[in-house]
Amino acid sequence: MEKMIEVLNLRKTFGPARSLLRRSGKRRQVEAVAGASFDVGTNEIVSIVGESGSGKTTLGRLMVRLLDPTSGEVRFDGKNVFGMNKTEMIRFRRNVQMILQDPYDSLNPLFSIFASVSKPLNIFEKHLSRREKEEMVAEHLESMGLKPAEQFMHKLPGELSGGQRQRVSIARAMMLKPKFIIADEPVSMLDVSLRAEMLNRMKKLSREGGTSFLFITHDISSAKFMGDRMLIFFRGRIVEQGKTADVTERPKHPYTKVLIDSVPVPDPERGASFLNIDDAGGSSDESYSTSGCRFASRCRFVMDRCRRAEPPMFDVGEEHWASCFLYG
Amino acid sequence: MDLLEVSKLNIRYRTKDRTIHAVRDLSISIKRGEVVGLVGESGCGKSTFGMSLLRLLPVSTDISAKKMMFNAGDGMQAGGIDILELSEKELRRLRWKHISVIFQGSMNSLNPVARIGSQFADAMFWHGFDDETIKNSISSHLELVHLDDSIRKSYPHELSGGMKQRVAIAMALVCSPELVIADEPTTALDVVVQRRILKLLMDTKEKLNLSIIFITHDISLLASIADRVAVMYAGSIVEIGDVRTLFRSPLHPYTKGLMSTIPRVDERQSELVEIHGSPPDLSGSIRGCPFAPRCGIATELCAVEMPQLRVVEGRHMVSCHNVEVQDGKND
Amino acid sequence: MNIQTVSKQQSPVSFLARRLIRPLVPLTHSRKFILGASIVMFFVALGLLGRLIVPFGPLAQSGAPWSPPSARHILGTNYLGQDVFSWFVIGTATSLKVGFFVALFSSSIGISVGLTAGYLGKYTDDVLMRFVDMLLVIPAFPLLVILSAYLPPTNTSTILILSLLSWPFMSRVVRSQVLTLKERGYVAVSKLSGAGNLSVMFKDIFPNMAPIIFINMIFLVIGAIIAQAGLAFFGLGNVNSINWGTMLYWAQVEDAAVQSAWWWILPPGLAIGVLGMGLNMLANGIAETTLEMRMG
Amino acid sequence: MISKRYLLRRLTNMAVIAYGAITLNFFLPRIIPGNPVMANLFGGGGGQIGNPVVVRRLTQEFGLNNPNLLYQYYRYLVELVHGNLGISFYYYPQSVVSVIVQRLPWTLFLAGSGTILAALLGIPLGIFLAWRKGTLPDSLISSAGMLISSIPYFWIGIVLLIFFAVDITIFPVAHAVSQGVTYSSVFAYLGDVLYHAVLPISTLVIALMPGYALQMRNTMITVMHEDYILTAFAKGLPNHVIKNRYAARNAILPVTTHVGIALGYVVGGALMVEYLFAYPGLGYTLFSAIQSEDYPLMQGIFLIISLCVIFANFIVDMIYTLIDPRVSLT
Repeated sequence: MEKMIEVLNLRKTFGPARSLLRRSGKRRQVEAVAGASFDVGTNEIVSIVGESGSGKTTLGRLMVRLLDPTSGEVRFDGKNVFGMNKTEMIRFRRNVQMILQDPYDSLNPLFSIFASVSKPLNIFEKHLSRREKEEMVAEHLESMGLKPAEQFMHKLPGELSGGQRQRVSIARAMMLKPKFIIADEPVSMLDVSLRAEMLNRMKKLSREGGTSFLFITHDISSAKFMGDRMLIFFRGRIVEQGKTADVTERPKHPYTKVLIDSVPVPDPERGASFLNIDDAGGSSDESYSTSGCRFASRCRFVMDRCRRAEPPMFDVGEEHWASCFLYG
Repeated sequence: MDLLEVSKLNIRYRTKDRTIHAVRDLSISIKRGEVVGLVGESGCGKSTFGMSLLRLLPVSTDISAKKMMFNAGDGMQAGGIDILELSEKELRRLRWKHISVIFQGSMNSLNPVARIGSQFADAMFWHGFDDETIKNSISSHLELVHLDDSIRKSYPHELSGGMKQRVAIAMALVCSPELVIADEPTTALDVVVQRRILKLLMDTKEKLNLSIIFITHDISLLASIADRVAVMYAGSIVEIGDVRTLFRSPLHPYTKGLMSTIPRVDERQSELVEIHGSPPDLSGSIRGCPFAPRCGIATELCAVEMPQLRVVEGRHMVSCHNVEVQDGKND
Repeated sequence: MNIQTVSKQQSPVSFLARRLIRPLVPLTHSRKFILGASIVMFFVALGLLGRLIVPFGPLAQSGAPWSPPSARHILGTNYLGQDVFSWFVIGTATSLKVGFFVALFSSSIGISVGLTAGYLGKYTDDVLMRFVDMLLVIPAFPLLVILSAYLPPTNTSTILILSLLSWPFMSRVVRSQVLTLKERGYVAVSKLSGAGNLSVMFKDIFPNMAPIIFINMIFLVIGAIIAQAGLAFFGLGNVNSINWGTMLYWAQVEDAAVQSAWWWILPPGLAIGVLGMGLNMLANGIAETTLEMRMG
Repeated sequence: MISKRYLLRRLTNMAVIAYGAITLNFFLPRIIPGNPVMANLFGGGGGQIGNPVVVRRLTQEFGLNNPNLLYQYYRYLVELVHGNLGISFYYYPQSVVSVIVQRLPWTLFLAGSGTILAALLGIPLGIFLAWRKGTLPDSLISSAGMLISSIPYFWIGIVLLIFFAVDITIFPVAHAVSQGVTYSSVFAYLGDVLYHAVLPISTLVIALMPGYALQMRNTMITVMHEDYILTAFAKGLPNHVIKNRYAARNAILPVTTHVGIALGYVVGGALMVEYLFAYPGLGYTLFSAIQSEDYPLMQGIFLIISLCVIFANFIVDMIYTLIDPRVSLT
């Protein structure tokens, strides 16, 4: 498969603000992304699953260059995004878009829906007349289920519900028919009854429009529904990756197993056993090791070597890798 | 006698320019030692109902019910007490001692400038426990949630999210209440932590023979913890029944929708089942079934007549015109 | 059902209405805002119409010295037999002018410093904010006194030094707003839509802090009027200019308190208080309304 | 407890600001262009302004005849380290420092007791108002508070003077102690001091209290929306416990910071009040220094007042860290 976007050994460290006059209170440096490498192919949906604080949002923001990395590269069409000149950057912005988590935060409260959605047109399609822009905006809003579009275009975001705002955000991201979209927890703040529709729509948009998706989520179930492939992220590192079916049905990394076992199953017969799964290796819920394998302190299969060195990616199946010494 | 009996509860919020009818004709009763799951989407009135049991609603709220009886055992009036009739002073005695809460986002429910121990202690002190009992109870309750006793000297900001959640659970139990309202207690947590907290809550419940009202938006959670499940929509219960019955044979279209709309990790789905539309505006009066505009099987009757909660079989009740029930008897 | 009719071609007037007037509509629901605005408008009107409504020239000797309020002199006369009401009305304009210009100049400085510090960050931010911290801690009044003593006693000097010393708080506020708003989702979205840094700054970030800037400008107006009165009281600045501060200065110099000439002392002080209350209400009204709008 | 690292950081912070004030004090008279007084005194001209003997000594000690600004700065710092701020023109032959040392305690007494009393009265008032948010007493008192907090300090003083010292003469019009009296005991002296301080301190308290009360009220109303307050109600705690131990205890933190920031204003107010009541503190001295164009004294007063306020801010900072458990750790 042709590579749409390629991430090479990407690192991002948030440190104490180093400055002449003031010292930040926190001394410890936090390695939000600790050397991630993967790629997303043309017309492919890749899901990233990680708990809060795992660095998955930072990863997404690095990939669209809202942040600059400490080291590493993101390549789009073979070119390093962080070394792009102005014209290349314009082309990148046109082709790579992002959908954010919080629908209440992602639209400027002072701008009408039309102004927000048409913004990319004002910058990349200057030649269009206002009428043409209105038609395009209307078309995109309606394709997201905001019908009739005229009713929404001149409203302010404050007059819309969360679900409607998220539709607007997706319409905006799709405006220029980008080749690649990163969706960062796009449904986690929406009501349950809205989620299914949004996930279906995004999946359909991707399949029909040939757009590649990176779907970032904490919920392995929706990651499974959306993605062709899946990456499991733990504390800044990819611990397992492979085809969605392989990872969810034959998980290899102990963390992935715990994660899958912890998803509540809507079945009372299996419910009781769900609570009684023994995963206890570590003492605290949120602890992680700072040297060696980061999951070591929580892992029930922990070995001496896990604490000494960081495990590399081991091949555990067809296009399936896990970063765990159990397989090395 | 059931621990809690609520009948025809109505709650209205008055705001500057409109009145929101948040809970509509809600009836439910809860047995001793029973875990009732209350599931619904944001704005369906589930939290409002929870808070109403402690009368912890804003001043500008109208609350009325045919019956709202709490039948605690010893120390309380024989024949139960009517929660709506209580004076300020009696309410204070009811709160925490008999009904306590684990809050939604309990991360913020701890006073940031007081030590954990003193936050336990003041809850107990004002309910008349003596110093010795207070001291022992704090230790035993911290142990109950697998926390070290030294935590009593810590401030909330020194604990992790999961630890604070445990503290919130322990604190809710420290006065040995009969009923605990758990309002989305795991929503802010990661799945792994969530499962451990749920396990903890259930173990404690067994030990102390608690009744729990577990409020959540995630119906699949309830499969493993609830004895009974009530589904709320637009301020009313649309279906209620034993957990097995409800998950095996849900009858209300909304319940069915909630169950099949969730992505599954243990199944392959090519497309998710959608529930179209959005919940009605609760500031107006609703004609007919509130779910009718979103319902796939709605008939003309649904648009004009509000269905009543009817018994299907045993404790299984549903409010839908299009569900065949054994007898047409109203609740 | 509320169906909006949409004209395909918007006129510039309706564009202005949307962008400028519409966000202001909720303010009219705030009782505090309306009351505060009425008080402020009253004083502004008094200042603008001053020359037209005063019965006497403020410097003309129009009655006996120290006369208490009467039909002819509704606020009595001062030690020279000048009409206090005329002084008061004419003084309103000068006091408002000082307040207005100081708010304008110092917020220009404050906004520029705040935007620079917040946007550039790093060392620029460190150095600027350390300087701002220092100015915030150092007591302003003695500094004002010294600067006034060195500068020629004119209203312009007073406006100048007040502007030079009043901006630090504004710059703090603007900086922290920039830091908060920079992290907002719609700023990220704007960048993703291809907007450049300057466009993000002035189209997305700046308009969203307009209410807070405006509220702080209101506080600057109050502060400047009070500070000017304080300087005048010390005999600094132009004591021959007619304003609320110099009214109190001359009342003090001529021992109006000993004469129990309350009609000379009460109006300027109360006026500052009432105007201050009006401005405060205006600010509170804006703050509460924007907060309500944010919360939905 | 406060960690050493944190203490060190706050101390450094204070030192940096103090150094800034010292440097500002040096540059102030030198950066204002075209001022004839400055040209005379700091340009090495010598002559018309001030006592010629004094000018000559100042010129010598502070290197004023050397056109090199850096050298002048160096001399300024050296003399400052030796506690020399120059000589007063007006109080010649007293040095600026000796004049200030006599007057400073009176200012500290006024400003200090004014701040403390206003805070002690204003904060409980704020708690009272917040608890009754939206009621008639709240709206009335809050509006009155906004009105009073916008009125200049000295105007309040004048009104008090008219009422309590002129119309009904129960308090003295001026001075810190009675003139030409010998005291039978220390207590008699202290009593006289307090008697003279009633009106000036009342002026400060009336002027300051509304600010503290409103600040406390508004912060507490914000705090009342926090989850832990709801929890406190759910726990069935008595109202006074929720009000004091939960709401007020948390609201007092930002108010403490506000008290620190407001110190500069308080001192400014105290200066004006001193002048009004002919109280022998730095404010009154500053006024006479302006009248007699005593520039060294003016500069000295500015510097000392600034250093006092900077130090007081540090103290408030330390108090804050003691009452907020979240700070001491960082």
